[in-house]
Amino acid sequence: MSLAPVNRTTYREAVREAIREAIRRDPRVFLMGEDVGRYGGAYAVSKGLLAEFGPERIRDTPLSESAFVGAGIGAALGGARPIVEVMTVNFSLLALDQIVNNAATLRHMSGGQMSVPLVIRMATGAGRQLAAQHAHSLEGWFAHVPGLRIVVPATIEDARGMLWTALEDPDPVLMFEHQTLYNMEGELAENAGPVDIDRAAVRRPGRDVTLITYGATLFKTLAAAATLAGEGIEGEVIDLRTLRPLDMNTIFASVRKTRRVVVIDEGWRSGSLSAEILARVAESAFYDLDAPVARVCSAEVPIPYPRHLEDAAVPQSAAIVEAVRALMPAPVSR
Amino acid sequence: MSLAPVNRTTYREAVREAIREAIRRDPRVFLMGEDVGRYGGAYAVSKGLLAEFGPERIRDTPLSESAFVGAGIGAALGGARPIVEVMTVNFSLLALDQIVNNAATLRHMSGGQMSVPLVIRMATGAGRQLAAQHAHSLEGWFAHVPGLRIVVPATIEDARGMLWTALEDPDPVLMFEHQTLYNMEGELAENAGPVDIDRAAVRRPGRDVTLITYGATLFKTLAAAATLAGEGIEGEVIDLRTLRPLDMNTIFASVRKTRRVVVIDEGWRSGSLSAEILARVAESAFYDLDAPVARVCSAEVPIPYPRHLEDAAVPQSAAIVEAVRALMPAPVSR
Amino acid sequence: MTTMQTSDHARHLLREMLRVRRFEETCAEMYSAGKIRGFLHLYIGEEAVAVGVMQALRPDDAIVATYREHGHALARGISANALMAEMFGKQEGCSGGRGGSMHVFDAAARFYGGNAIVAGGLPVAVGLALADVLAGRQRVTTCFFGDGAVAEGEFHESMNLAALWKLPVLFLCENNLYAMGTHIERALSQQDLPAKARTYGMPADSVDGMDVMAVEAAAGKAVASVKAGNGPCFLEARTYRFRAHSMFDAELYREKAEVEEWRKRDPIVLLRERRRIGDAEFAAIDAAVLGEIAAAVAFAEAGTWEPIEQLTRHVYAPAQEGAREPGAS
Amino acid sequence: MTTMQTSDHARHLLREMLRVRRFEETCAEMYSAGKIRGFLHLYIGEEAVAVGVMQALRPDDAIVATYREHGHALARGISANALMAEMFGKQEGCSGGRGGSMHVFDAAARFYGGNAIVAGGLPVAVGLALADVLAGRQRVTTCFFGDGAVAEGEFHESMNLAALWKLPVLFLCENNLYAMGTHIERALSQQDLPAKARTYGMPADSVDGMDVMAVEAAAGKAVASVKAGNGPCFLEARTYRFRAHSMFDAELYREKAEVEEWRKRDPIVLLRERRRIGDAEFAAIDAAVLGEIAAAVAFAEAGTWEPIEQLTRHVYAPAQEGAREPGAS
Ligand SMILES: Cc1ncc(C[n+]2csc(CCOP(=O)(O)OP(=O)(O)O)c2C)c(N)n1
Ligand SMILES: Cc1ncc(C[n+]2csc(CCOP(=O)(O)OP(=O)(O)O)c2C)c(N)n1
Ligand SMILES: [Mg+2]
Ligand SMILES: [Mg+2]
Repeated sequence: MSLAPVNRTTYREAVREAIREAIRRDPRVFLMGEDVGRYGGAYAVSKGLLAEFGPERIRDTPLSESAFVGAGIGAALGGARPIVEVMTVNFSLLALDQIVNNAATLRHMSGGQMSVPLVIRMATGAGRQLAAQHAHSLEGWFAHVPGLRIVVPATIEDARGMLWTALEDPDPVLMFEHQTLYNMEGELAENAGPVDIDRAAVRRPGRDVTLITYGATLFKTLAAAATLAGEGIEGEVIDLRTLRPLDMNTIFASVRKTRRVVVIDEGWRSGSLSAEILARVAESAFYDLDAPVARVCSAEVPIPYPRHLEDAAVPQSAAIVEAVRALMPAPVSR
Repeated sequence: MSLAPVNRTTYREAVREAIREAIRRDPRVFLMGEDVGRYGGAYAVSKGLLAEFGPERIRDTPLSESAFVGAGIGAALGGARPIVEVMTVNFSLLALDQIVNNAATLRHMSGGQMSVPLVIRMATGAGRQLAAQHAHSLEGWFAHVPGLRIVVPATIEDARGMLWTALEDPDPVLMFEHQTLYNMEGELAENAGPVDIDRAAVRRPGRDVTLITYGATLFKTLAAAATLAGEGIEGEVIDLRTLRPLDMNTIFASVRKTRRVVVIDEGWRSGSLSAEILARVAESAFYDLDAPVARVCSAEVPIPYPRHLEDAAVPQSAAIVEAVRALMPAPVSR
Repeated sequence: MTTMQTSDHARHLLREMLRVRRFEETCAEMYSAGKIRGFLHLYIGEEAVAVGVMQALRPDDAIVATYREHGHALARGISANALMAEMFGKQEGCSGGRGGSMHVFDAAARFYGGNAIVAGGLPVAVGLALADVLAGRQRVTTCFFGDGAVAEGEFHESMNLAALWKLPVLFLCENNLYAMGTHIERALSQQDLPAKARTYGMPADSVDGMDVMAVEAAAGKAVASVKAGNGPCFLEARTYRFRAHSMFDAELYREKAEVEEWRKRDPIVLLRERRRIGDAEFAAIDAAVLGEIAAAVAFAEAGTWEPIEQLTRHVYAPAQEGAREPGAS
Repeated sequence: MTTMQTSDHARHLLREMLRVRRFEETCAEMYSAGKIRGFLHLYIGEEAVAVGVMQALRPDDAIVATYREHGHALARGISANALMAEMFGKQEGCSGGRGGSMHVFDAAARFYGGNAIVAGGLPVAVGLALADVLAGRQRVTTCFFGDGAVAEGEFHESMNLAALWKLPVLFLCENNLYAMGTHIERALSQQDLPAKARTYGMPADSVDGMDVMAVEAAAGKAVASVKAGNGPCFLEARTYRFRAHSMFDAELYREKAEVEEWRKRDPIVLLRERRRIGDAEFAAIDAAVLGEIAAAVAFAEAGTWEPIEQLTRHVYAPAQEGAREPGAS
């Protein structure tokens, strides 16, 4: 809670402000991606930046995901500090070879000689009825790859503060912005700036159950926690913030206290990041647990177009509440 | 154990025989991929098939992973039964868009009208000192995607029998062949043919601990089980065979008996398939467990070139033995 | 085609273009009304391309399109009812409501989508054509894509593969000058698309995409060449998108004047002038079309929502579904 | 270059090609001896390309190569010692032993690998050139790749992007007619590579890749054009691989006679004839080269294995490494 004056803003404006600050602060920084310039960004994040900084530093690219992501890698090798925007994670599949085989491996293959200080931003997630090819949540995939750092700003503070920290990282950082968050309004301290990207954050303290999530589902989880509080169940809500490396200390500390864990993840259940977290808890905090680990994830189906089916496919507060209730001891025993 | 006469053969020949049978049996079947024809296949799997079946059905493709995998999808839509060989999983990153956004979604997006009866084969894994860009184990990634079926033949019987069953599947099936298995010799019944791809197999029964694996690590796991048997620890070794969908019944039945689980997976630990299996066990068999779940995976590092570092990076029998010992109750208590 | 000169045929072309125009104007309204959600990419201004090309195709030919495919679907014969119901997400839609605006499918019409990944449909089209060759069928697969897709690697790989194997594909590039807000001059180092196509060794041509009869003629020539076994053809239709890229586009990237210039070449107006289709006749056709669209809206409105219990359908073939998750928890 | 005519320069070129030839002949022996493992792709027969091109580059120019890059590394000035040690996987190698034959790196020489993904280096080269432009540096990035890479989407995307942005890249295609066992005629629908390049609007040329002086001259011209700010250039070097693709290749796909024909145009023999370099002089140079390679083998042999405790090094920058896995279990 900073004492500085606060302004009302949006997640979108916070990301834009972070980009603006980075470009002002470091002459090596530039933004490149499809329609980031004249169009103003598919999500209007970079609106106005072309006029402010010009086409050298706000570069519209052709539809060539592999080439411009690879060019970002090369530019980083060459001493620049590129921010590459891949419009959405759905299209990043076309650039995976560059990300996995080059960005993540160049330092290693060169015996530590090469460094790829690159930031790749992408919109992610479902929730806007964009159907099966435009609603992927693949953050967990990227979190599998050594050499990459994965950050997910869920709050306006993090949307404002994670980019600069990521740009200072000598290694490639992927930042995932959930497409349903851009319009989120909130307050931001006037002097808001860079934030750490090493630690998870406890967004709501609680004694009864640990609710672990990241990105847009943080708010569904907080809503669920509020409902549960009404039933006398105090959920501790952890926002992972960084998916690789995972801040297990924060998770283990909470589990030792609550002895119950539910992970909420918009990825398809099987093989999503939730699996890794449940596995680590079951490996290393097994004796701290009073109940089976649990998770609320997306159904194993490509995201359908109709609102009611999309809502049913992705995690919702009601399902989180249900999952928690199922973990708690029967009322009688309390 | 069939009573029919058996022949000595190799994993490579078994895969070749399976392809030959499929092409003979079904006029709609053809093989397409880089160097499957004149070169004879990067791993010599298709050696001789061009001469036998001609260039229409043994098609050399240009270096265009996205196009020829997508062409396989289109050909399947058009009524053919393509076997697409992606030389190695490392190059499949260039075709992921086609696999994830088309092969896995077309049936769903079309409301069930479209069917993609396609089989994609790829070599996978480390172990041949091919370094960071040629040693990926990404089976777990593909197992995350609804709409795909993932099979991994570890034995010569499965190398011979899984392909035809996969071709009969109306949905896309990805088959992963570990590059260290091709030279494996063994016996195969003369009348060996199609095998089921729905169930995991218990390759060694045991009462004390459940060892779950797939692919080439099956043999390291069996070796570890033999060592452990010498110490009086009877490991039950489960070969998953199919990574999506997972045959949880076989796993749960074993865990109920042994009350201990170790998963052995050549993928990088974080976010590998091992995480999903540990998570499901901790979710649904929590009260059956007498010890924390455990796993032996690859270290979180791009695979290094030197033999000693590559060996240290991937799962070895010694590490499996260690992991099991750590799970067993102290000798005194037994 | 001889019928091409008959004014019956002209009326048919006008009606087809008008069906697309009215259908999409109505979609825009339905979007504002919240009946259609997600992305909605209108084809208004480009109707002559889809309508012209479809005249050259037979029922057994295949079509692969993009997320801007309502016009292609209607011109191919998918009913306005089934299409509008799909836009609404109702199970009576041509994709059972699962796909929506960007994923129109119809197996009977050999309409293979509706692909929302730019250039993602090209390799699939190559494969459909390959299946025809392997089965000895004399068909053509027509693949529609935009100018933006030309920069993608999948364009290059697909053009080369189709030409190398002499596959019966008609690569139909709808060059409307923009990929979202990116003008083709800011996307391609060299913008002569037929010249690009020729370096793959395939015949290539360019046509005025606002002139439906010219498109029909050019497509007819291309299809004839493909069916004659000369391998794939490339055809560029020079056209223009009158509306925004999608409902979220503020159109900061182009001048209103440019849009006005192109509107003067509205394919529907052009055809009316050329073929002297008078107001009365036009009004009669329009009334019939408006009736069809109104009926489609009513049909979609009356449509039903798929039960949530069926959420995980259509992931695997029904037969499999039971067997799929043996130990599914 | 004026020095190009001096016979000193000819001797220099001969020595450089011979260094590559002898180095790789030795690598083949070391492979049989089990000292080198994994994949080994020999450049023998193609030496004139790397050696000729390097003459045209300045120390501050950048190089991106493929898995067949020993010749490029040596010609660029990476010591035979560091290179051989890398092939052995010793920590004294130029990549600390982590990369091996396919991943040769040297930051000081601006040698950016050593990429084992066909066409994977092209986008990276485009980015290196972009960084130079943004920083106002007058340098060229030379990207070597094979004929097989031309079919990949990354080739198309990179050529377009470099030409669109007029970036200082020299695209150097080593056309040795084969991609593993696939002849270029079975890979590309049209095989005139400079013609392909020109459709991106960039100057393109083709040169006899067996004639080191012709390569040097052509590369010099191309580099001059790039440095003059005319944007990227494409240069095809027509060459041939005398050996198998890798140590696992049975060479079922080509006739011995074809190989023999090309061997008659061995770049080393050609240069000797053209420049009349006699046996005595050749023997002297060869002896010196053989001495250098023998020393390199000794250096590699004497090299040390990186301790297994260091397995997870070089995944993230050292500073980070501690902080990386806060709760690592
Ligand atoms: C691979 C990929 N990248 C980006 C997008 C986002 N996107 C959707 S449509 C579009 C523009 C495509 O332009 P064009 O191919 O000319 O077709 P048009 O919309 O003009 O009909 C973009 C960039 C996408 N859908 N797929
Ligand atoms: C994307 C990708 N696909 C396939 C391979 C396997 N592979 C390695 S080298 C090679 C042939 C490349 O030929 P070319 O580009 O002509 O280079 P050359 O080997 O002839 O020097 C292939 C197919 C790979 N390394 N990368
Ligand atoms: Mg366009
Ligand atoms: Mg070659």
